[in-house]
Amino acid sequence: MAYSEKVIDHYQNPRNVGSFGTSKDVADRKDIGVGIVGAPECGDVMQLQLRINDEGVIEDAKFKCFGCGSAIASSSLATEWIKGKSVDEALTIRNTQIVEELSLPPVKIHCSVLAEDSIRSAIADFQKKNGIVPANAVGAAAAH
Amino acid sequence: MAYSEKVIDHYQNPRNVGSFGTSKDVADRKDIGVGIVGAPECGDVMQLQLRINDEGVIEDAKFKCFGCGSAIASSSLATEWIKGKSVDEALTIRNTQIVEELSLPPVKIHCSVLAEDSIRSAIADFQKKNGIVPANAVGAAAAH
Amino acid sequence: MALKFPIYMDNAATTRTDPRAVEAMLPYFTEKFGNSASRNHVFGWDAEDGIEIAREHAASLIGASSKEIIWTSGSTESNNLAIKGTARMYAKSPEGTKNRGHIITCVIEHKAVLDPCKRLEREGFDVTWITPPPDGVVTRQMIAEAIRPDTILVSIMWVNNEIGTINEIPEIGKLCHEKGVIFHTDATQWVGKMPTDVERDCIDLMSWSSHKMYGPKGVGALFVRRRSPRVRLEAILDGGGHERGMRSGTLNVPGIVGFGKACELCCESMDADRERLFGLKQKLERELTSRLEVAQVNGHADRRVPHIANISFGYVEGESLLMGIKEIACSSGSACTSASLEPSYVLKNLGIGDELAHSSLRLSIGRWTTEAEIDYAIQAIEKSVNHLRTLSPLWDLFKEGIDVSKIEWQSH
Amino acid sequence: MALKFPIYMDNAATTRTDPRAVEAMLPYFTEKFGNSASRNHVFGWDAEDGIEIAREHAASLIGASSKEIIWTSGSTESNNLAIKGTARMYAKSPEGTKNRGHIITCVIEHKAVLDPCKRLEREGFDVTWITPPPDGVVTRQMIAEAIRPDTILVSIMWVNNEIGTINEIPEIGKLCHEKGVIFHTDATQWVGKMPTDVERDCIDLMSWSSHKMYGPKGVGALFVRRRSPRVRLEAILDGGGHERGMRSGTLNVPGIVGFGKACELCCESMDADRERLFGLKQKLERELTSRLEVAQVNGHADRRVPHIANISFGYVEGESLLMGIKEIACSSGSACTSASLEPSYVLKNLGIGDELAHSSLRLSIGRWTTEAEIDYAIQAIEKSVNHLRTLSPLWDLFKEGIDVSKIEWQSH
Repeated sequence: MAYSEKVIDHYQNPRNVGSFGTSKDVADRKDIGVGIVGAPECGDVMQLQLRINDEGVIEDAKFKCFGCGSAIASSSLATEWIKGKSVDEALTIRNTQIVEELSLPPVKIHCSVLAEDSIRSAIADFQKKNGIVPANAVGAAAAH
Repeated sequence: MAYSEKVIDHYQNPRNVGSFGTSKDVADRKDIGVGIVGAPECGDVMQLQLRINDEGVIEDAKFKCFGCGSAIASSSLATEWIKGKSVDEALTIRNTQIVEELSLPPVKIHCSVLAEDSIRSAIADFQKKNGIVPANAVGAAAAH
Repeated sequence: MALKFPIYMDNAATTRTDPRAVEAMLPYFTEKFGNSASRNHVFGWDAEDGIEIAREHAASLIGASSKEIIWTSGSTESNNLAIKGTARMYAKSPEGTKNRGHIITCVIEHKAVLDPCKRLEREGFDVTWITPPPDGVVTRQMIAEAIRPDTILVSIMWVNNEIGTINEIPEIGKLCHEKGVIFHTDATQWVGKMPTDVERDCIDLMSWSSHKMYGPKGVGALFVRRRSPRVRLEAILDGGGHERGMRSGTLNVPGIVGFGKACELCCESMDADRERLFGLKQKLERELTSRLEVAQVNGHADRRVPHIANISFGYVEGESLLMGIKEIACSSGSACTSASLEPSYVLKNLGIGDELAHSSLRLSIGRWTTEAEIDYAIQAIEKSVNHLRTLSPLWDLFKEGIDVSKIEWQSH
Repeated sequence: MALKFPIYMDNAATTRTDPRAVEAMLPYFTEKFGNSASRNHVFGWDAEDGIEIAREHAASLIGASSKEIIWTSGSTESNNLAIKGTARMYAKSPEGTKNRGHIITCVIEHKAVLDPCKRLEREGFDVTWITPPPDGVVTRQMIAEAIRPDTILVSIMWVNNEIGTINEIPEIGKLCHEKGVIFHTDATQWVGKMPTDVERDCIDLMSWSSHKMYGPKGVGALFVRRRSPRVRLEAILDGGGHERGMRSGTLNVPGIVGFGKACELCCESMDADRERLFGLKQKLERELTSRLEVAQVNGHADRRVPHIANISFGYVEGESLLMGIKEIACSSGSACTSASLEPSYVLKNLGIGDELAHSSLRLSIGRWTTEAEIDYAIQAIEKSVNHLRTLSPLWDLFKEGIDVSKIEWQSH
């Protein structure tokens, strides 16, 4: 169960680590969407913060992750992929793409699911703050 | 379970191998006592023939043995020990003495028992042929 | 080349480990010494790689997929797991009840099959014990006659370890698959020596052991079929869930690596070894039976593996014969391989007679047996049999024309 | 001396085989390669001699008589044989009934004890599962409170394999002998490292494994008391009656010889090894807990063996920490040693919290661990923990003064 080279690279040089402020700091900022998924007792927690402009484009993304190397790599990769994308484009990212890109073994698929969840969760937070009702809200929630 | 040196010596150079004739030949000879004990299906048969003179002294003894090395050694040793002894002296030989002399392991004690039996059986045959009722006939039979 | 003594002709008891297998093992003691269950470091990964390469070799030796190989500590454990594991998994009623299911086996199986079957009898299973005819071969017909609607398992060895007879395993396998009965074979004396294809031959469970095929002791394998049918087993050793939950416990990494290498070597040299050993065995049997009176080869005339010869020399006790040919290491039906002094139950049960069982010699040859050793053995055995016959009261009786079996013996 | 990477600190999972043990084994593969059950030739006798010398070494390491040592394939088999063998032999009512007898064990035992006990529960035995307090120590008092008139077996490990805590084994042994209850201990992490006297400490059955004490994998032993009381067991592996009928199967001669040599070496160097390892472990724990915030040593403060350190580093996930210190081979409570991703049930059951279980590192040292390696490990772990905390959202929350355990997490 050695890690793939891409996982090791993301682990050693994680992209976009950090945040735009503490939870309290960003709670009222309408340009920031925050997603926190997972739980400490499950061994992984991912925090994703997105800065989204008026056109609905993700201008910047920051993550923090408590989790194994595959979880760190999955969230790091997610930030890379969504930066510059529109919210709608970001929502098309599927965990299977992350699995493929990072060559995750079956026992680590849950890490990719968590990353996809964190994107959806952060976008939902942004939409909620801005009173946007997503077209496919029910569908998206049912997907997990 | 290597064999003791004495067993090996008796096996390689058995003393007093042979007979004074076939069973038929010696059937009517009153100076010969024949003992055949054991059974082929048990893996050992010992045949002991004794030539006994008028004073009741065992002048000569011959054996044949179908059995393991310890059985061959036990019967070979028995012939050595009884030659020149009186019938009464021969009857005092106990299997435990054979065990000791040959350093037989516990699993081979039955070989020494067989040798003792063959002596008793041959002497009983001699006594029967000559109409001698042994003093301790009942006791001897009960001993086995 | 000068002979080296003692000459080893007890390859059915165990084989010398091939030095190439030992060499393959060595790094796994002191360098790649990890626990194959350690998932987080290179010591564990190296160990796991070693295990999986070995699994491929073991699987390809028998025509299986590597996922169908379960590592055990040897054939005894494989047999116990296969037989008890199947019976307990497919039992038709719970513990403590009767008529829990029917099992078919044979009275000349190895004790590692007989004893588990006896235990299952006590646990409420019904066992049919087939007694083969004197040639020792268990046929499809015998099994067909014994199968019942409640039969859950047939366990028949591929080759008998004492007489080397080959049972009708492919035929029995096909029958079992037709009838929907699980089929186990103890192939300890077969695998590595003869071509094996569990798929073609409809085997569901197959036990074999490393140390009978030039691998190290302490390792065995159980083939467990994964499809058509997928065989399930109740584990005997619980704890940790190794080997797909069927056999827990830290894997014997160096042992398994050595076993794997031994499988690879057998794949390579099986055909050549088999032909050579067959020639040597033929010579041994032909010479001994022609030079000596009342000498008979036990078991079927043709259906026998090339490495086991079992010969009875009438009126000579086997253990004393062993002592007479002490420069040849072999075994006899007279002294059981375990601590008991009972004669071989295999020969007894074949109706050969206790007497000829006591007079039997098993000579089992192997990869390093030479023709010079065979020639030496022929000479030594001939000489010793003749010597012991001069000591044998039974030989005299035979020579007088008396039928020894008709005498009423004074048993003690 | 330059460090050699990776540094091995997973000695509780398995140890490197001592090269002297390997050397002792070598002749038994290719020269003295006989089956120890072969009674009729020198190959068999040599093998048996090797076995019996090893038995003496194993016995004298634990203060037993050599007749009380049964060879197995490892601790898992020893534990299964001891626990199932005792229960089935001393059952108070037959299979298929309820209330067949009472067994006491503990929730943080090795799976090789837990799983057999669970199986016995299904077979109609009643099991009391003791949960020790957070310090992990099972005391005489806890057993005294659990013993009932129908208790047949107490099975408590000597040392816990994850946290290294030492249970009150001599005290529990004496209690069991007073009460007439059979006492088994899984001493896998104890024997060879700490002085052992089964006689003084009233042990009836004791399991241990070669590969945890610098011997080869694939071999274990079970001590079975022969007098006061004479313990009887129902075998798990049937067939042939080896090992006094308690464990059939061809003995792993080279493995046993290597195990025997490892026992001898442990006898010689135990005192020196123990003191040295204790010093190294103290340094490791002291430095890491003083250099890093929110780092706690798991298990009892003092009652711990010298070779196992288990430390939780708050807000850092264990598997990612292992990845950060990949030049150190060790393990974490986060990724179980078997294929499961569940966090350590040992740490969970001690009430340490799942979160700290996920944040734990087990560093287990051994005969070849050097002080330079310890120093390196301290540096590497400190650096990696600090790095991972910069990535950790939980660390931020902690630093903001938020109690992470009070947050309602969106579990997935």
